[in-house]
Amino acid sequence: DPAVIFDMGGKFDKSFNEAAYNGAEKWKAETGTAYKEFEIKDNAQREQVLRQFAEEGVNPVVMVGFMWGDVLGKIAPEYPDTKFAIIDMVVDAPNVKSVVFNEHEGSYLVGMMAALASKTGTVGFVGGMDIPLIRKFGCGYAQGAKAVNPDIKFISNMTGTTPEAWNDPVKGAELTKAQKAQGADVVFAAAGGTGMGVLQAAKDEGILSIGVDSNQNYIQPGSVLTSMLKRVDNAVYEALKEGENLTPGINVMGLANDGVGYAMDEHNAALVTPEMQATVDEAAAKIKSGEVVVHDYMADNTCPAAEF
Amino acid sequence: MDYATLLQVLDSSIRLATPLLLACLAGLYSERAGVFDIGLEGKMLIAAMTSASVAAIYGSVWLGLVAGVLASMAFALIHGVASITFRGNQLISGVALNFVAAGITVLIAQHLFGQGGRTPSLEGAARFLPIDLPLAGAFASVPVVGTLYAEVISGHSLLVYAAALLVPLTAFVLYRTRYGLRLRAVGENPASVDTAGVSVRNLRYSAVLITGVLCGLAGVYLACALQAGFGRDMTAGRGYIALAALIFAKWRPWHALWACLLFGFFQALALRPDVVETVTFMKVPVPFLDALPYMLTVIVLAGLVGKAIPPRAGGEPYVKER
Amino acid sequence: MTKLPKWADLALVPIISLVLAALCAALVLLAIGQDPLAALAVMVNGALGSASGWGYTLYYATSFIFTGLAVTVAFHGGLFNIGGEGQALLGGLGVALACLFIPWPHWSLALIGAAVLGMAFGGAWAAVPAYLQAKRGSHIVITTIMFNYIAAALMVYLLVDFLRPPGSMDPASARFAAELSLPKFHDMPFLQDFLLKYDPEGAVKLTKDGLPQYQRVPANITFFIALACAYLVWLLMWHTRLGYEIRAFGKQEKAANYAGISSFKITMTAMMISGALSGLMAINNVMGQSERLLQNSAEGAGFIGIAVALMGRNHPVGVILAAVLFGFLYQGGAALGMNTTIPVELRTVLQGLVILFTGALNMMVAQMLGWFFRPRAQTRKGGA
Amino acid sequence: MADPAFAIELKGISKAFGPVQANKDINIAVPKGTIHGIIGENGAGKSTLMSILYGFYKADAGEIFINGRLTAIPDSQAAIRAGIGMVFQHFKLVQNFTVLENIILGAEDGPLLNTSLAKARKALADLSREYELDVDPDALVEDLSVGHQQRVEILKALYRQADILILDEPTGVLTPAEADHLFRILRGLKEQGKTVIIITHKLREIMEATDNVSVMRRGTMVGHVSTDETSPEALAEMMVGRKVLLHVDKGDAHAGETVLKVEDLRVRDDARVERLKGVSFELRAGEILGIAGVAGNGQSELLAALGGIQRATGKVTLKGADLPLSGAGANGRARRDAGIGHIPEDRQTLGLIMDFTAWENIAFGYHNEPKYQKNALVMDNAAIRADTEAKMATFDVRPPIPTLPAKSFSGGNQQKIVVAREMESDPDVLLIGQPTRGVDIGAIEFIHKQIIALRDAGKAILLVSVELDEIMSLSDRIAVMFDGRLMGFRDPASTNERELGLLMAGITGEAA
Ligand SMILES: Nc1ncnc2c1ncn2[C@@H]1O[C@H](COP(=O)(O)OP(=O)(O)OP(=O)(O)O)[C@@H](O)[C@H]1O
Ligand SMILES: Nc1ncnc2c1ncn2[C@@H]1O[C@H](COP(=O)(O)OP(=O)(O)OP(=O)(O)O)[C@@H](O)[C@H]1O
Ligand SMILES: [Mg+2]
Ligand SMILES: [Mg+2]
Repeated sequence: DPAVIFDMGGKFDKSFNEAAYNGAEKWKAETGTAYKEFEIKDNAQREQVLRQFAEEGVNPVVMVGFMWGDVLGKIAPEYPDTKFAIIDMVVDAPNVKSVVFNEHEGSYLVGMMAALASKTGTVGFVGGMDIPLIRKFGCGYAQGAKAVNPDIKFISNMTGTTPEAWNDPVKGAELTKAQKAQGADVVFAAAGGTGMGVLQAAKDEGILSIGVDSNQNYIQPGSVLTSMLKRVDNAVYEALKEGENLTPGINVMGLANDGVGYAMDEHNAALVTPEMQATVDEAAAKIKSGEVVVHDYMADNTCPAAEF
Repeated sequence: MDYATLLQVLDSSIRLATPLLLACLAGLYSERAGVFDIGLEGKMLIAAMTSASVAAIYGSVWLGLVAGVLASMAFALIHGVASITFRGNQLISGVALNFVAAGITVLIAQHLFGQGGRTPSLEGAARFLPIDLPLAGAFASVPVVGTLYAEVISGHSLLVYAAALLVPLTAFVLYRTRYGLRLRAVGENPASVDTAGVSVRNLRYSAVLITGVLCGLAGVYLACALQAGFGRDMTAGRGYIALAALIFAKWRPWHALWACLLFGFFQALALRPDVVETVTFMKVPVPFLDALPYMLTVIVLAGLVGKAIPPRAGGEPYVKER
Repeated sequence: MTKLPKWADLALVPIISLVLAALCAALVLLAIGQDPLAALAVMVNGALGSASGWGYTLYYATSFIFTGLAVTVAFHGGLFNIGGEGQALLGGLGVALACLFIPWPHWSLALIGAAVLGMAFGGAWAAVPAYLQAKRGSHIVITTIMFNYIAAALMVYLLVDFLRPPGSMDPASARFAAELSLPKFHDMPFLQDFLLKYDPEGAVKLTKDGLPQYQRVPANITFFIALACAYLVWLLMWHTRLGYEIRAFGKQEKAANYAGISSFKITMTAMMISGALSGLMAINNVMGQSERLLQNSAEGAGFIGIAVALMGRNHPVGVILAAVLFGFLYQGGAALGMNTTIPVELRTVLQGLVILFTGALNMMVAQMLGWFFRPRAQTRKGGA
Repeated sequence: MADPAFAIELKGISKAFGPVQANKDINIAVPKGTIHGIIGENGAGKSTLMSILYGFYKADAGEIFINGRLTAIPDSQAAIRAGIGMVFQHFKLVQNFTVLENIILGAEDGPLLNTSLAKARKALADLSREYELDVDPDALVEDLSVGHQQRVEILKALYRQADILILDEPTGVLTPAEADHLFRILRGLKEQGKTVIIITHKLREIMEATDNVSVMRRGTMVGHVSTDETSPEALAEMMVGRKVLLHVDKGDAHAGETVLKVEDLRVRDDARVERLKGVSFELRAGEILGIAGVAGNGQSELLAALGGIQRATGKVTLKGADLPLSGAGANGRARRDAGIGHIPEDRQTLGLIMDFTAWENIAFGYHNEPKYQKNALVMDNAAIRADTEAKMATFDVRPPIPTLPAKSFSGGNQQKIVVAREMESDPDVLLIGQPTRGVDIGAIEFIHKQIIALRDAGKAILLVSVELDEIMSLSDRIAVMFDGRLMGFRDPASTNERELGLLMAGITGEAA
């Protein structure tokens, strides 16, 4: 049997972990096979759960979140017969598949969308935990917005510097209100559970928001402009499908291989005009073809379009 | 910092001060009656979860409010039984109930909704929405005062105004009514109340239950007004800060209002590192801002309050016969 | 109220409290549609049923012995130290600094150095609320709670801005040098025999080199240090002048001055010993288990120390027993998370209920028992 | 059955506090319109009996008749309804309330205070005038003198229209003049047909003020007599159960050199109020200096300052060496090291740790003594236990079990533990506060003998007591304390209770 292990936000965070959960459920529905799962609650459990699954003969073990990196690096060599997949982090071991995403590309697209929808010429970004990964989102977003409107004002706030920042809707809401007060009328939440507060506050304040990871358009219909999709679900689904034959190595998922994208559905149909969609799709094509290169913050820890 | 930003921060301060104020007044009743209650936090939490759950299921925030208050009162009653009837240690009882609340809220919410201990987002009638005070629109164009009224005073949910009204109400009850006189007496010298032929037990239970009601309102406000739903540990230490505010206020209602507004203001600032940065001209680490309300609490307790003498019989069970 | 015999007071009351807490938890489980007996079975099996389960149970118990002793020492001094969590976090910082920045020649020396620094940091963190209580009368319960939050923020700041290795996103320090790794139970002669791995046929599993394989567990040499600390605390409290003064002060603060006991000195020393014990916990979780400093490294052990101390009647022997019990709850709770749909928060509920029944409703339990222990003669005319 | 001529009739009242049988099958009848005295040793159960009558405690068995009618008194409200008012030994006032608020507490007229306060203010003015009970209705109780606080308590009862007034040891805190005033008031009440029950230890007061007396001993009612038909000696005998020697045998003092010299000693309390206003005296080896005075005139502060537990200013020298009065050197331990022993007034909060065992208490304050240490780190608990057994034998502590917690001993035996500890430590100077408070007559004789023996062994003794008899019979010199000052020294042989009583009221000989 395979197993999926979620990180602290829990599998119902409506965002990152939930995407992984959806991927696993899809695999389960298709194959009719059960999988083991575990939600981490304290750090001592990380080693314990990896060991326990490996000892029980679970294969492969799929885990989501960069926080697993360190422990996996230590455990993987001890269980050479078990295959591991880790999402959002690179772990260099012969039995580990590392899946990372080009979040900056997807963020670029929703950044364009934000700039196109903004009437005030100000767009906001609410990040979760202040780590390079989240700055990567923000930087892509800012680049996309500037690509549409070079004079656009970009406001960015991070929720915190710890994993609690993934789950602080009150602060998410207050930051959104503050950004609105500074003129923002579209706010992109790349903040896990904190995003719930962002989306809620945007709705309450009558401005637009952008969801993240999963398709969050349905959460506040008519107020969520779109969602930056990070297909963690696909990554988990693929890993489970490969099963014991999981191919080790680094797997980068970007626009080109549908690893990231933006969401359109009935909930935001009224908000996105065909022209907007056309502009964004055109940019997407250029990125895929390599004509446009979006700067990756994590490549050099700098951002040409914004300061953090 | 420009005026608009200030208004925004003040607006946010009021929102964040409200749960503190409700909890602080809650603590005031209990502690004035001589029952210390460190379990404000837990009561808020259970009320938040219950109200959000009921509101989510039945789509009515009013049902949620009733349920939340009842849940909080149930916890208050346990505290009462432990500390009044069985003369247990009031601090320990409070700490214990905080633990129970922290765990049980997640268990129940997970059981009901299967969303990792969260409730679904509340919408429409399941939530207290901001209400505009009369003439807010008309005043909005008046500079300074008008905008202050429109932006900061107006546009909060009903519970914010209820909390504000509770301040004069509490002051009135405490200082102008028979009940208030007895309540203050029982916290100072329960034997005086007892020999005057009034039941110490009943008075204390009533106070503890009022504490339950007010903590319930605080929890309901958090889950159904400030936010749209319950999330684990969403009270985030507000119960303790409310206690500190109570000490700061030296157990007096009006002072409690000012203390809570101050703490609310610091919480609002912690959410706005950008503002702090522009005001102080330096980059203040976010963890420092996060810790600011707590540090302020310590500073207040250590230095600013002067000697805060709690109700004299506070924390001690009333024992007639050993 | 009838006075209970000593054994009933010491053994029966905690056990009945525990049973009541368990019954309440069972009700909660029933209410959320779970089978309490099945849950209990999973917990027992997960925490005690296997060698590695024991290894985790004792690992958690080790931490809880430290924090339980910490609460105990302060409690005897009449001080309710809720700040164990923050003190343990700071202790973790001390341990991490010792392990990261000093090139120790051997783990044993590193352990001593880390222990000293951990105790110093934990003690120092407790000293501030103690000082404020002694000099300014700030309520120690509230200040220690505040210091937990402040400690958490401080740790984030230090981890993120200073200790985090470049390129890492985890708010965690670098790994300590491998040589500093403490001996775990599976590394220790004799003990490791309990941790042998067997294949399905019942034969001992061997490595490629033909050596037996052992279950790897986090329980480590610190467990014995914790036991030693329990002994030292017992010695301190009941056989030294300082312990005598702490207890006298805790029982009757007013009388202390009469005996020449300085309230300032006792408040400070009792709290600093308490903080040092909490800080010392970090050699178990930080040095012994994670081998790097994580954010939130104490993971609630500081709070559990309160329950452990209450349950253990503020006596080191009781603390050890209660710590093992809570280690069981903790590991059993984790097993619930892994094998059932019951959320791990059940263990928080259990913890709260245990504190409630042992610490606040103990009179109720004693009263109930009183009916049983009532002298016969009185029982007869009891109706009158 | 009951006679309506009795305001109060109690039949078969029993009450136990855990193992303590405070009242055993008590019967008492109080005729209407009389002043009825109740006397008995400490712990005889007087307060308990009255508290039952007032509904503060519930009796385990027995019946209460008020004006001939069987009345259930489950709580104080019922007692108040039945026309009973009580002034407790320890006042039941809310310190930070005004007099008026205290008066109406529990007797308010409606849910709002305004009307109640207005009504009470008027009623209070009438009552004050009628009974000469002057108090400022708006003063905070904590600012009032003890005597005035007592007036508030009496007014509280009268405001509730009490017909039966119970006073529990009302004169313990009053000067003789204040006491006389109180008795005038009580006689006034009697004339109006009210019934008064008064508990007191002072036989003189019983003889002067009451119509009938009931005597209690160890929880039982020993008997009732009409005051006209008895004498102090007879009452004392009833109280104790045997003939009592009302004076102590002692030889002449052989006072030696000055051991302790106190000059201009001053103490301020937490509220910065000066409680000791410049006290000077000398204490010589082999003499007992008795300090008389009404409680609350600074005796506590004097003992506390000399004992090192309260900060003071001035100059104190012990055998020529200065004693620090504040800072690090001013604590009980430093004083003990210097040779000052201290039997504190309040054994239960200062002298003993009630939850500690007897042997732990024997070491209390002496826990740093070398003889109690096994080595540099560890105490020698076995040695302390052995020492305790020896001391318990010498001082006849019962039961002689060192492992029993202090709270399980009776008051007298608790006191003996403290006395044993402090006397056996062989101090040069012994400070003694209220040595026989709450102690039964047998123990009193014993403790008195020990004090005399210590004096004869050449120790210097400072004795503070509110019991004039005790001061008169033990002291070699007497000083009266009033308002934080010593009112001059007297020779016990040439003074009398009247003179001392005047001094206690602050009236010096010439003025009287
Ligand atoms: N609340 C109580 N709980 C337990 N025991 C009590 C209580 N009150 C009194 N006692 C005990 O009951 C006995 C009688 O006490 P009571 O106060 O009635 O004596 P008393 O005659 O008024 O003495 P005193 O002259 O000291 O006032 C004593 O042994 C006392 O210790
Ligand atoms: N000037 C004053 N102002 C206010 N209260 C006073 C004053 N004088 C005396 N009191 C009251 O008298 C109480 C007893 O005072 P103090 O401690 O000085 O007594 P004491 O003479 O040493 O005797 P004892 O120890 O027997 O009470 C105080 O707690 C206080 O309530
Ligand atoms: Mg009495
Ligand atoms: Mg005094």
